[in-house]
Amino acid sequence: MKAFFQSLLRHPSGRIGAAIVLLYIIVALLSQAGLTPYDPLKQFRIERLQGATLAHWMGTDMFGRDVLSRLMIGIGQSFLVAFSSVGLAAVIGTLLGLTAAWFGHLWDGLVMRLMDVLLAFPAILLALLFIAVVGPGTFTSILAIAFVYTPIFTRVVRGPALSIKTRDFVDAARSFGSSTSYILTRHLMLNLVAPLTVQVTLALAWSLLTESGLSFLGLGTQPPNSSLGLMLADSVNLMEMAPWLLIFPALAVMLGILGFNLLGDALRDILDPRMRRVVA
Amino acid sequence: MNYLIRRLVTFPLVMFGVSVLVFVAIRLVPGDSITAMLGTEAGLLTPEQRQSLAVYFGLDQGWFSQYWRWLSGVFSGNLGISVTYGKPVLDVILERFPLTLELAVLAMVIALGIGLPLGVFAATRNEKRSDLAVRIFAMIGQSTPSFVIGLLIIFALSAGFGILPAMGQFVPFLEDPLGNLSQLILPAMTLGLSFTASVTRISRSAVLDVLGDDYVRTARAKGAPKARVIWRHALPNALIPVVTLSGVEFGYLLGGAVLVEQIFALPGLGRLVLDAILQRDYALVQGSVLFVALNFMIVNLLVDLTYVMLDPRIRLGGRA
Amino acid sequence: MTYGFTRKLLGSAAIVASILVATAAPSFAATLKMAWAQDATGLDPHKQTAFSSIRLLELIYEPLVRLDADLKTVPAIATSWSFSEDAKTLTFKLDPKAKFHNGAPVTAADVKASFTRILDQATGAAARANYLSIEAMETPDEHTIVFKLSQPDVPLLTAMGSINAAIVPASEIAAGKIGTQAVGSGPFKLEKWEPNARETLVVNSDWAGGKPGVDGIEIRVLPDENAILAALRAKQVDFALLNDPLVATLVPKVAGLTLNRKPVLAYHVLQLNPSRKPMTELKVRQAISCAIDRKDILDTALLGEGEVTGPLTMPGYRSDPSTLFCYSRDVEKAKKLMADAGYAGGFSATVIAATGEPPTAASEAQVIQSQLQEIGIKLDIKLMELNVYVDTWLKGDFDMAVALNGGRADPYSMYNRYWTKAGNLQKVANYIDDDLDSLMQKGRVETDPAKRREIFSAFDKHLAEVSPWIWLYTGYSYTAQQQNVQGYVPTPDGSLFGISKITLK
Amino acid sequence: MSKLLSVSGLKVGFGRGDALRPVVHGVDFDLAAGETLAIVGESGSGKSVTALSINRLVDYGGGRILDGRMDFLTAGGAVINLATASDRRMEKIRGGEIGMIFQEPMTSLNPVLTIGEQISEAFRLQRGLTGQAARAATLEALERVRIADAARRLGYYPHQLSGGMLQRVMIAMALATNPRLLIADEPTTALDVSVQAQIMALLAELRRETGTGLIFITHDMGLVAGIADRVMVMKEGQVVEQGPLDRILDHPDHPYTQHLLKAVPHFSGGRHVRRDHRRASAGETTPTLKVEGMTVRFPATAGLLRRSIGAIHAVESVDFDVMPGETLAIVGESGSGKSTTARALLGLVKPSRGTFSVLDERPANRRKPVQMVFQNPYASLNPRLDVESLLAEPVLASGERVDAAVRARMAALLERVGLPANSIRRYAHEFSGGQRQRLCIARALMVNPAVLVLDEAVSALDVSVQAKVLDLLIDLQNEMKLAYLFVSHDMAVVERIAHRVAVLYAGRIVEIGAAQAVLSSPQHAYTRRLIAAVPTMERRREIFELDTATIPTLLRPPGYEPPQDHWRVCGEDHQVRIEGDPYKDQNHVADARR
Repeated sequence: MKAFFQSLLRHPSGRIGAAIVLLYIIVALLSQAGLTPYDPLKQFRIERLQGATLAHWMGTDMFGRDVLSRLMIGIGQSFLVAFSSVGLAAVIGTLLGLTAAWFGHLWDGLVMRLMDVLLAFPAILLALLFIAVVGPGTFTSILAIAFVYTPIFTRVVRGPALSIKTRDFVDAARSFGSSTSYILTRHLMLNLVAPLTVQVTLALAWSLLTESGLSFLGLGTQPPNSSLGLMLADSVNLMEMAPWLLIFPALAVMLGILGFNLLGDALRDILDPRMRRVVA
Repeated sequence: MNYLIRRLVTFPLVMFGVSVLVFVAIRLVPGDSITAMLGTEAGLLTPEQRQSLAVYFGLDQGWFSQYWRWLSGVFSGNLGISVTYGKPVLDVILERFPLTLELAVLAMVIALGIGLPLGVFAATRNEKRSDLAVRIFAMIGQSTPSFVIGLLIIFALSAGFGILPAMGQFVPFLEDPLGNLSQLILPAMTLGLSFTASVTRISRSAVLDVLGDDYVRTARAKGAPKARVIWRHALPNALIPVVTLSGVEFGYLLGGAVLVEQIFALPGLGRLVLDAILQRDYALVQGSVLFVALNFMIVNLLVDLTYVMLDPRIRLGGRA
Repeated sequence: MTYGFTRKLLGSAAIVASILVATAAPSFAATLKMAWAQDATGLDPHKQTAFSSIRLLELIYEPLVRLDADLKTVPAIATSWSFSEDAKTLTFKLDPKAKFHNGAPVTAADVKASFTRILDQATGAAARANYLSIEAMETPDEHTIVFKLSQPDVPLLTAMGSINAAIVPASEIAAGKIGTQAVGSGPFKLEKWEPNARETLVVNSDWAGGKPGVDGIEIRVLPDENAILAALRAKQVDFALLNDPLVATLVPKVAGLTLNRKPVLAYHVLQLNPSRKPMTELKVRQAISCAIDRKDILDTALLGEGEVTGPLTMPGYRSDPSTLFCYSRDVEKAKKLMADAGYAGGFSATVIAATGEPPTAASEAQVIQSQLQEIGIKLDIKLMELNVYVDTWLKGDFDMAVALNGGRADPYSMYNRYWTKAGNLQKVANYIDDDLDSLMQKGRVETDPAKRREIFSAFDKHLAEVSPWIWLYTGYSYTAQQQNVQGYVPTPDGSLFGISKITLK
Repeated sequence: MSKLLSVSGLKVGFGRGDALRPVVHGVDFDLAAGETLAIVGESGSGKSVTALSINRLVDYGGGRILDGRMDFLTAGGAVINLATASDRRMEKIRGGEIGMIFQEPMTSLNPVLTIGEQISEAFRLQRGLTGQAARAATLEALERVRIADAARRLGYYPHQLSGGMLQRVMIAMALATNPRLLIADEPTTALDVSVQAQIMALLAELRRETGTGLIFITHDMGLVAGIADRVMVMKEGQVVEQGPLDRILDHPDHPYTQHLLKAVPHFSGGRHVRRDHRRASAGETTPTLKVEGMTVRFPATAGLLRRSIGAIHAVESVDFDVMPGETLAIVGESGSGKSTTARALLGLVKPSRGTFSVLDERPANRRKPVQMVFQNPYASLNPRLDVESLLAEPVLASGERVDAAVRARMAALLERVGLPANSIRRYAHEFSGGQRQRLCIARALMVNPAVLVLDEAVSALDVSVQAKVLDLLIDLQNEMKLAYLFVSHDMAVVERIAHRVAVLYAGRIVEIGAAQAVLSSPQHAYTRRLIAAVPTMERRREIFELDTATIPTLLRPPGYEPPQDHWRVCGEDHQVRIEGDPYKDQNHVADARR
């Protein structure tokens, strides 16, 4: 693993990407531990809608809450939603993709058709259905985003799994009489780590985008806590009066996504220069 | 050829899946057409009034018979009547579809028009400064939420220059090409920008892969100049991953880009679905979602067709 | 066929097209270019209740009477009207010049047919509750209509001013084309309607109320109000209806735009649920009322765009807020009340609000949450999509709810649904006591305006006292217009009827 | 003779700045017009890089010519230094004056363009021919490389042709404009023996016809003997020896050249056969492995409804047995069904009919008595697992736990196959090809099997590494009394390791018997043709006979049953098939030239 980190740091975009993501994770952890300049929920209504000042580096919002603290909590919330939704989608997607590739025929056809149905289904209605049935809140946005990404992960796993299945070392394992679960976990899974990690980083970038889209339509994170998407959505109507409410969250979202994309690119080059060819 | 027919067989299966999912989904969501129309005033309805409205909206039947009647209608092309538009669902959809179609096509043209040459350019200048510059641009493009770009464009144009594309209604291309383009070019750019970034990245890595293949070396051994090697030999083989990505993205775009349509106030398919949901216009929701799903499947089929066209190995199968 | 109305609706497409053919397109000397964010959801005046639908239908249909800028009843189709001494019969004299868009004169028979339709359960007209007192209708001659009432019903006259009591041609009712064919007697005719996209209205040149200043109106639906502001800046729109104070307050900053701001009857309220512990305790409700700083919410969530108000919001009956219970914040008193009620440690509850309806709902909820926190009440905010919210609201399935409820010109017709024993929305209010019910019934039958004002001011005070709900403030209705638009007079019920007086320079 | 090409002090390196890796350290040689120089060496010797430097293709592979001159006599008479020529100038020379063919024909042609387009491109680039003129020239070029009914083949795509056919197309393309120099970089390594013979014959003949200079790169001394005028031996980027063919082959003076000629396996028509195991008469000991009537058929379907149109009869009622400590080699070309037979024994392919039994005195728990070693060492070891888990897998698969005894066995086996003790913690990518194959052998022996199936186990390795691995296998066999089933297409390797040989053609054994008998006096026509095609040191400047036999189709109509088979016994342990012989009913015709 040490060699992995060294090559990551040597890779030009890897360095920047890893730095940004690390910074975000630290900020997220700090905010969860409550170490923000102000209490993100505390409303100093007399000082509302102030631009950047010494007291409030990023100014205050319409309730007089400190934008910097809300940004930190927002990053924590957006990351929580991003990591859990992408994680959920990755687990389910891998399970489906792997079994579809390994057992093939009927099960493969069924899984892929189900994925077609999910992909063909407008994400907005899916999100609305979840939010309406399960009720609004962070957990629902996680479910909604996970539901949208599961088909993508299934395909990203199924492609390489199909090609690894034909490799000699899988035949060798079958010739020893290794159990299917052994082959699936040790042989197929381990060799899927590379394309999966790359897809996870890219999906994390995408989930930040989707979360902000959902919040813009009012289907995402619930006030008074904040996520990057919600802060963006709320800032829209105040764009002319308080531009900083739009600028800082927008920059934060862009930087976050940039970090994930750079990291994803670097991982792709480092982990599997060859595997890229295999990815369907 | 039979590869295609086998694909077509899966169509009804998927469409059936989508139809069941949308039928159940919209009914599971609390609040029915009556509350959507009357809002809090619905509380004033007496039981008889509520029953007569239920008949008007067709909510009185059990789910199964509603589904069965709607499905049998679908086969004969009658997707039912939209309550809010007072018109057959199919007419409403076909009225809104040209805008979304044109927006999707324009966005794709922009994305492929800029993304592909840029990607190829970056691949040939591998690891030089210009390659890095292109990749950073691509990264920025992909990192900005489309609705932020849209809002900034509108704000800049209207506040800065006081000019703005005609908003609200769709100016068909045939009637007034200039008006149409001025209306759609900005939303298409907003949609296209992030996709341009992914096309650039995918085509760059695809071309890089292909340049390492043996037949490119053979082409050079034949004395083929640099440009010919790229455009005649490398690009056709590098197109396949780009086609895959464009297919999936085009399928999404055909479903209507809700956010961009909302900001630029364009009556497209995306907003049609959203408004139909908000107004609990069941027939319209089911019809439009089915239409979007059909589009998605057709686009997937087109992508497979282009595979077959691009790659003779798939078209002709094994050894002659 | 499940969709019983298929035949009827199928016909509509043809008809809408036929309108196009029928009215040869006159050359538009001046067309008013308008924009709003929410589009009408239907054309049937008796059935539609949404604000956005009523704004459109006010221009096409006409009720018997209308309310002017200070909510006084003024003639519309009827030129004069009078109550009998025992206030049990109400007679209207119709304007002989009044004609429908299809040329047919408006007769008493049409009025009778319209009200029969409203009262018929099969129509499903939500506003039927306001006209239950009509027992019989007589048409002595073509231009006189007499309503026989089961009991004196003063509010009926103001209720006659609502579009839900619009007069439609009897022939159209018979043909069953009300919901699809917009044949009214109002200042404008509906030429073309693309729902959620665009409406085109043409002037009704032989309108009884005189010729409108413009030849036609082109209304565009721009869902995002920032887009409306941008369209105003780019001079693509002459006149626009705005809903969100955050956007409206930007209009005056733009050269060439003027903002019309008019207080409306609709009231912002924090509805408590007295059927749920601990809101069953009067002291707890009063503590909440005292802990809420209404001006602070108004200033923060609506940027001060509104006026603090008691339950009654119409000019005639509005009480001075300072005379109402705990209308100036008193946290100490609130804490004492909480302690007396045995909730010194506070409690936790959820508050529901609809996203975007009104646009300021989420902000109001957050300010309320921060204010109630000071007396130990921990609020969890649940934002819901509008229809999910309405469904939950109608079931009364909430601890608290941030709401914007519609106001009426008459106190009785405004609150009889909540605060009378037989009110249809009792299961939403979840509170009734004898004083409220008796005051309401007295107010209904009292014909003398001075006495009526006394009854309802007592009603106002009592409601604020028992505070089943915490009344906050009334907002403004906003319209923005370019320099070349003149003659528009806004009205408190947010009606756009004033457009009929607009002229374009 | 005027010198066509003279290379002096050629140095080539990869990478930039401090990461520069020199690969060719100063190479000097000359080539006269019409002369053939063979460059011999193992992988990593720099022979391919030297070839790719001549027409500067190395520049595109990340390499750079560091030093040295390459004077080339162009058609116009001018001599230019290829090392420093401009890109534009090189584009004219490449294809126009220097043609090149590569090792992997299957991937060296653009999959999305037809054969016709790719050949006519050469004409259009160098001679400006277009339309009908280019088409005619292309047809003529195809005929010249003996491709039957060329007109129809023009429209074919690369994936529709066999390896041998594709290499012919490559040759046609390279010689399209009669270049003065042709560089062939291991053109036949990926091909079957008989196809290899045809390509060599074609090259020899075209060289005579066009008088082009030829630089032939290979690692197989047999091929060098067949075609070269001069030989240059390279090792680790340097020329160890060069000179005329006969001097180098008969009196090599550099130890590495001697090693290449002696230690490395060379086919000698059965003289160097193993003699360390007399086949005891069948009665005495029961065979470890007995295969009776083994048949493998794959259902073939076509059309939309996957209608069955018969079956591919990959393996047709094959019988043989292997005694403990004995090696049976199964020989055949690609498509003969030899790998399918091997994989059937491992359960990787389900046999349609026939049985096989394994006599196994060892304790019969769930352990698999038959183990397999695969061809490609790089693909048969999971890159993500360390050596310990690789070796542990068969043990775990048979349900046993990895305990101290198992770990001790691992260490012993690693040491026995000649791998360093500390390799237990390392990963597959840290070993060379030869070491990886030893690892596979150790893994197979973990559960001390009775039979070891070796599917082309050494053909992916360098020749000298091949020799060492074969010796290891032989020692292990004698030490552990293992029965080997050795599948191969390489006659030299078979001669070195096999006690008995079975020749497989189109899924059926056509000849079986003791190695000495079968290899020195082959009875069956196919075996004779196979052995004749093997290049040997003795047959120098061989004029190979062109034969365009195509590989038979194994597709049989539904319900097809092969005729009853009869054998002619022609030796103590040597039988030849006479009845039900797939080779006879195959209408192969020797190509009648002109």
